[in-house]
Amino acid sequence: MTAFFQSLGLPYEWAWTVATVVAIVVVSLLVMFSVAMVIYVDRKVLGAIMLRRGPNVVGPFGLLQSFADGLKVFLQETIIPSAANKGIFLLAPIITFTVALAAWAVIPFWDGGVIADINVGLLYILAISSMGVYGVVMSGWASNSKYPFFSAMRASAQMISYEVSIGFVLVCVVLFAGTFNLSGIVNAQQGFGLGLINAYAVHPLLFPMWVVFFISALAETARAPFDLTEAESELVAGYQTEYSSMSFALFWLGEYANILLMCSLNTLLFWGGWLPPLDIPVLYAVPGIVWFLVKTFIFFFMFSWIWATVPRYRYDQLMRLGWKVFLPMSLLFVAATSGYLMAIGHFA
Amino acid sequence: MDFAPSFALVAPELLLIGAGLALLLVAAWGGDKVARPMAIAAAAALFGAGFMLVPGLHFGTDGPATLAFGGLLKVDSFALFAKALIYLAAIGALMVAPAFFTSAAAGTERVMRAEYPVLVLFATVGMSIMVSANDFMSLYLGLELNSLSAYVLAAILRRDARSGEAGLKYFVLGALASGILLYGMSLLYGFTGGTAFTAVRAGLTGEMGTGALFGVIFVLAGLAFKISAVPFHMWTPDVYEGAPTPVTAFFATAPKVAAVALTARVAFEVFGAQVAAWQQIVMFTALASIIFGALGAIGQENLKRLLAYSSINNIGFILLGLAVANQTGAAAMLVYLFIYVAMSLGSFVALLMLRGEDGALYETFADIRGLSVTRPAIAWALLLFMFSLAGIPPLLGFYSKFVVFQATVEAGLIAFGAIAIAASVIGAFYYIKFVKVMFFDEPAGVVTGKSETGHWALLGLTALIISPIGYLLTPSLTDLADKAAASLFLAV
Amino acid sequence: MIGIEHYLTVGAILFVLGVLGIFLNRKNVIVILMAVELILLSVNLNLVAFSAFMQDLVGQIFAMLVLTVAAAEAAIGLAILVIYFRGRGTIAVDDINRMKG
Amino acid sequence: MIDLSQYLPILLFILIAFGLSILFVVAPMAVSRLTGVHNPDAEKLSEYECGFPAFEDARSQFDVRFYLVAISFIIFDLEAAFLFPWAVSLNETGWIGWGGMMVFLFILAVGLAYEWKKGALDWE
Amino acid sequence: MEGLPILTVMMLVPLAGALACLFAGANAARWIALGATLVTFGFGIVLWSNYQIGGPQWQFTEKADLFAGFSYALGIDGIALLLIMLSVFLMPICILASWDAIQKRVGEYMAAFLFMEVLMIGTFAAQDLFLFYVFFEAGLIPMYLIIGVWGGDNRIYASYKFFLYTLLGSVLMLIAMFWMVAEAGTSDIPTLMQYNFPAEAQTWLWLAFFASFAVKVPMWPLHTWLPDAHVQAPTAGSVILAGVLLKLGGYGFIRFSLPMFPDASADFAWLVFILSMIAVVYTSLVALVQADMKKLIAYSSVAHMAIVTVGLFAFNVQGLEGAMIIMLSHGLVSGALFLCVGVIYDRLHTREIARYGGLAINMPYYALFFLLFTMASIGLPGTSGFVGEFLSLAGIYQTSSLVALVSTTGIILGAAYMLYLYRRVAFGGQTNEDAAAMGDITAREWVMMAPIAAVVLWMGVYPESFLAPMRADIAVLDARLAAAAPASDAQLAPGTPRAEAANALPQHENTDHAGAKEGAH
Repeated sequence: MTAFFQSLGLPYEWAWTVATVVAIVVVSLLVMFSVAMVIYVDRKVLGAIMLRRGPNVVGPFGLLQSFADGLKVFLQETIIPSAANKGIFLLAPIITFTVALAAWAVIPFWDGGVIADINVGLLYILAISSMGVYGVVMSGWASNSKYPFFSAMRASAQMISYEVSIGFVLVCVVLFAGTFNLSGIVNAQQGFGLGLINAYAVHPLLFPMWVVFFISALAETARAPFDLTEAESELVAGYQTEYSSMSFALFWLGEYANILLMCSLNTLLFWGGWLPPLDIPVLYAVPGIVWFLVKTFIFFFMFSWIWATVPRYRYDQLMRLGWKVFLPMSLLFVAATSGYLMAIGHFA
Repeated sequence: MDFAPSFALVAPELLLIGAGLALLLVAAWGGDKVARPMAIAAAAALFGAGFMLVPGLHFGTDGPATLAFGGLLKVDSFALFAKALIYLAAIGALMVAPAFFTSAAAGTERVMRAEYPVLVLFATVGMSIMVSANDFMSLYLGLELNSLSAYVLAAILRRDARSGEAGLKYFVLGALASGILLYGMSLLYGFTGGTAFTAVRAGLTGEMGTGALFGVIFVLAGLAFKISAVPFHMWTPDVYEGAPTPVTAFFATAPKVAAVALTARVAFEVFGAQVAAWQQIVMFTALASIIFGALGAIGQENLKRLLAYSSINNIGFILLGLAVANQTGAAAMLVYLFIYVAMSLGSFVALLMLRGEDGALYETFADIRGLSVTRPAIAWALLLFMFSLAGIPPLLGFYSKFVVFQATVEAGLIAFGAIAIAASVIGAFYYIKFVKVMFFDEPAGVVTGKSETGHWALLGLTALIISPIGYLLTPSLTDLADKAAASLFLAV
Repeated sequence: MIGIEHYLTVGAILFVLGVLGIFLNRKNVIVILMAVELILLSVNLNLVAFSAFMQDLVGQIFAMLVLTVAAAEAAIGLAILVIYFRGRGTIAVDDINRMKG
Repeated sequence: MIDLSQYLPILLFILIAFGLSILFVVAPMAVSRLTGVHNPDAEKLSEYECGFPAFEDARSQFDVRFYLVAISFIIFDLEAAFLFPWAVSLNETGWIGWGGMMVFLFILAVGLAYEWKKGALDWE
Repeated sequence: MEGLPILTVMMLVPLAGALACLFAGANAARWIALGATLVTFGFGIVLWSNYQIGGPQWQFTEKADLFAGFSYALGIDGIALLLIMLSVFLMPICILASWDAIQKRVGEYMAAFLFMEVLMIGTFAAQDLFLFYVFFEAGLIPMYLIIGVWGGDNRIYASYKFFLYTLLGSVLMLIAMFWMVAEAGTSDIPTLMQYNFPAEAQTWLWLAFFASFAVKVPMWPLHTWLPDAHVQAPTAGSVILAGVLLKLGGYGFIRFSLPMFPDASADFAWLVFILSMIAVVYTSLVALVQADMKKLIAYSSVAHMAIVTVGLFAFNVQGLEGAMIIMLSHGLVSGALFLCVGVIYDRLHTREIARYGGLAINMPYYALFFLLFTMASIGLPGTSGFVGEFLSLAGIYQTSSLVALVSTTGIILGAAYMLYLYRRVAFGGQTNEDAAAMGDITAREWVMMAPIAAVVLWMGVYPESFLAPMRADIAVLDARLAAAAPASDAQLAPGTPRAEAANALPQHENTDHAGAKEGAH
């Protein structure tokens, strides 16, 4: 794209800047648009499994439902509770949404289709998604109300608990790929499975890790069955209870952006990213981004499916799963994977 | 890279770490019931580790063969000497603990926590690394391993408000000290281009820039905190008073040895080219510690607090040896350290033995009035310790001051030595107050509690060491200290 | 262009802030813990800046070490604070005065 | 010097995302003032409760187990921080690097075992 | 006697006794202590009888190298011999004096005394600078305990004062010792006594040693610990304090300050003189108004010791000999006087002079002994006090007639306060019934008093027995001092010797002069 703007007569620096900014805006808008669409999908899937119709009024098949909701909250009054810490109260949704968007900076949509192809992309994702906890904690604290406060405590404990296992899982992947660069990880998966399958998840050492990662992703994004942070019967609407208008919507947007991010990470880390499922030349005719989007969408569908079918965990079960199952397991797999790779001379 | 020699050099530490980890699991599964056997096992491990030091100590060791892990650690005679002392002090702290924790003195819990021996072991490993550090990184690692264990030890009586407060104070000021030290290290790293002692030393030769000077000052200030030298001593009395007495006994001995040894090593091996820059500071600190340690102790009613000031005072004398900045001074410092450990451990054991029938601890002057009538053996032992701390011959405490002052005068710092020795008389004032209360006053409380054999053994041993009979030790002690000091000055 | 001195200045400011935070703070012990972390942060900044400036990896390794220790320190500090709070029911700095002399 | 220029797009992205977020928060407030729907009253601004005013400060004491989780997280997350550079440099450090890390992991595993046995991981 | 390390044995006997006493019962401890001190005294007699007058300067030497550059070196000259004899002679008497008076913690008490004896012998016999210091300083511990545990009502203040004063003085001396050893390269006292330290260093060294010895002697104004300590200590403690410990200061001057720093000694002689003169007059006057017997004797000690220091710094043979004899005499006499006080204190438990009176009536033998010791203290010819004071004053007269004049007033005042004391105690009416009812001295008290009385008379009548062993050593010291001796103001105009001189012996002019002065009296 830089070349395109250069051809318009801009010097390189300017052309680069303009191109980057355009790309960023495009990605941001696409993410937001996708969020609107997956919310619709979510509701549709839920409706279908519950044998209801789901949204079907606004637009054809109810396709514009999310946009209508968005417009509604946009025009709502922003209520800031009198007991709240105003600055932090307003900052919380901003941070949540900012980090949810910013994480997309290193996601490769196709080969080379990435805004910042940094060598430690995976670390960047980890770091930026850890920041999400701040939004949650700040909102709960600043609301100065009981339910948001409890919810925020729970949410942060839950998020950091599963982040630990996610970290170890990522180490396993990195051991195989030998790089933190997401594109590099994807490329390393080409023909990984017997020279045929473009996916890490087929390896007996990595498949369990993928399962761990997938479940941890559910917990990390507080999706059902781990949506204890907004267990309506106990905590009303969780840490967003006191929010209204667009501030509320930002949490919503951020949450779904994170879900999408997790889905795309599933794709990138374990299922070959933009690569076709099988390493067959003919499949490469399909553009990489299509594969990427399809795979991501499949994972999102699984998220919805689980939401609709699996009952909610108790909090103690949630913590037990994270600390007593996933943590030791992933720790063990780090040792096993590295030992295995050393033994087969992977690093020689 | 062949690591076998390195592992051989750090074998004592490996043993201790292994024992610590094993005991940690024992603690988890066995619970507090097994605390006593665990303490014995930990002491055995320390004893074993100490035994490994014997050949090196005996023959003396220095030079490149003592470098482990590419120069991160340096296991020379100096380190071995300090380690031996640290292990002995730690064994002492383990021996006296069970009786204390299971008595009423430990508040409502009356149980020895199984973590105690583990923490002592880990703290000891930390100190072990500290004294053999040859790189700022290993220095920091050892220091923190020791400090972190020590913070927890101070607060180990969970139901006791004083213990919690001691832990908190120790933690806050300890962390601040680490921060200051670390900031100094970061500056030294930047301005000399390395963290290895040799590299920093090389970078400090010649004219010293402002940045490096700041680094030196910050590092020294941080170390002064750790050895509780004036003006960074304010935490000591509170921590000593609040911490459980066996822990206080530990704090007063082993970490002091480690921090002093570390300070000496840093001063000579790292700042050896800039003696003029630190000698004045150390001299000032030494004098201030002697004077303020002595003045602060006057008027104290709590014995642990008093002993805390006494330790500040003693640190002053130890720093006197450092201020001399030559090999004789360093050797004198080590001799002093050894004797100090014996005296201080003995005093705390004696304190621990002063208990009522219900086991409640006596720790103020009012409690020990007329002790010479009720518990003559303990009173006589304390008398020996106190006169020894005051430096009255023929007790061994005199010898420790003797060597330090001898070194001071031989180096020509006569006025300095004269002020210091005159200030030591202030210290004598409160040491003899101990004797006064125990021997001259009428008996007040009934001190009838029984004492454990282990306590008696430790008390007897330390009393024997500091009694005139202890002079029999001095030839070999001097020999070891000389070897250790020589290895320290090999680099200079 | 940002040079080494800028990093050092920021580091020094952070360090001073941390030290002041410990000594001037009279309200809450948690603030002291944060001040300690601030000091360690300033150290890390120095180390990494020097490391990058000198093209020498040792500083970054040291920074990792400091990070770890800082974490352990925070963990233990919090634990002690909890114990203290249980005993006293307050974490105000001015109330840490059971022992004076 | 490490080439930091590849991080420039990230910086730009964060700035733009931040700007967007602020816009999303501020714009509705402005709009609601302009359209006149902004008319708060005391009831509306009170915090959410079950029908009557709150009895106590919302930021009351909370369970110490949250601290335990936080502390455990710090430790194990940092462990991961050591694993990352190790994972990409195993080809250079070889078996020694591997063995060293296994020792490190073993020590942490002992810690985990202790924590587990002591009940720090229970949420009952 | 060859081969037997007699000095070590003399120290080991009481040391063994001390350890035995610690674990023995009350009565057993008394007998053990008495036995140990008598055995030591017996060894002391052997020591004296084997001492070769005119033999080598240092006899009975033992030497074993220790560590940190100092050694276990013992050995005595005549001066040390006599002071050791004084110590071992007084010791059994002290034990006897405590026989009934001490009833609590007898074992520990006896142990402290025996330990004290070890240290005193060690101090006088040490031939190594640091060994001397160890013995010198270690005496603080038993003495602190003796005063503190078995002392009077105000014992705690007194014991603190004693301890801290003495300690402060001696630590400064320790620093000086370090410097000397570093400079001279040896800690051997005989060597150091011949070593010429640089003049400017001598000044500082002398002051450091002075700090220690001036407290010990004690010199005005550092004497204030002494009345307190004496008054509060038990009788035997006072005897040891006055009899032996004060002599450590004088011994220190004669062994260290004078021979090692002759130039500084000469320079500072004026200081010693001024302080001594003040001490003589001031403390004598103070003694005059005391109502407490022990305090009176304590102040008299200060006055007497001032005459010792004056004699020492006279820089001539008479002065030195006189000082030594006063030290010995004062050791006996003041000890005996404290015993006298102890005798009646044991009966009436008060030291207030006014409570007694007319004791000569009901306690005639007591009054006799008391009289003898009072006279000895005053310096009546025929008693030991006379010899020392006369020699000492004769010596100082050669150096400064003014100092001699002022010092002599001390003798007159001494007579005043001692006779006043005696009059009030032994003569006059028996105002108090309980005092009048006291019985005369017992057999035990006889055994304590009689030997002292005998020695006092012996020394007064035939001082040569005591002067002879020291003569050579004093001569050596005098020779060492000769170069530095300050200018004398006694404008000695040597007369023309008469051909028909009564004594045909070749004489010094000094002796002549002294004789003339005696005639003038």
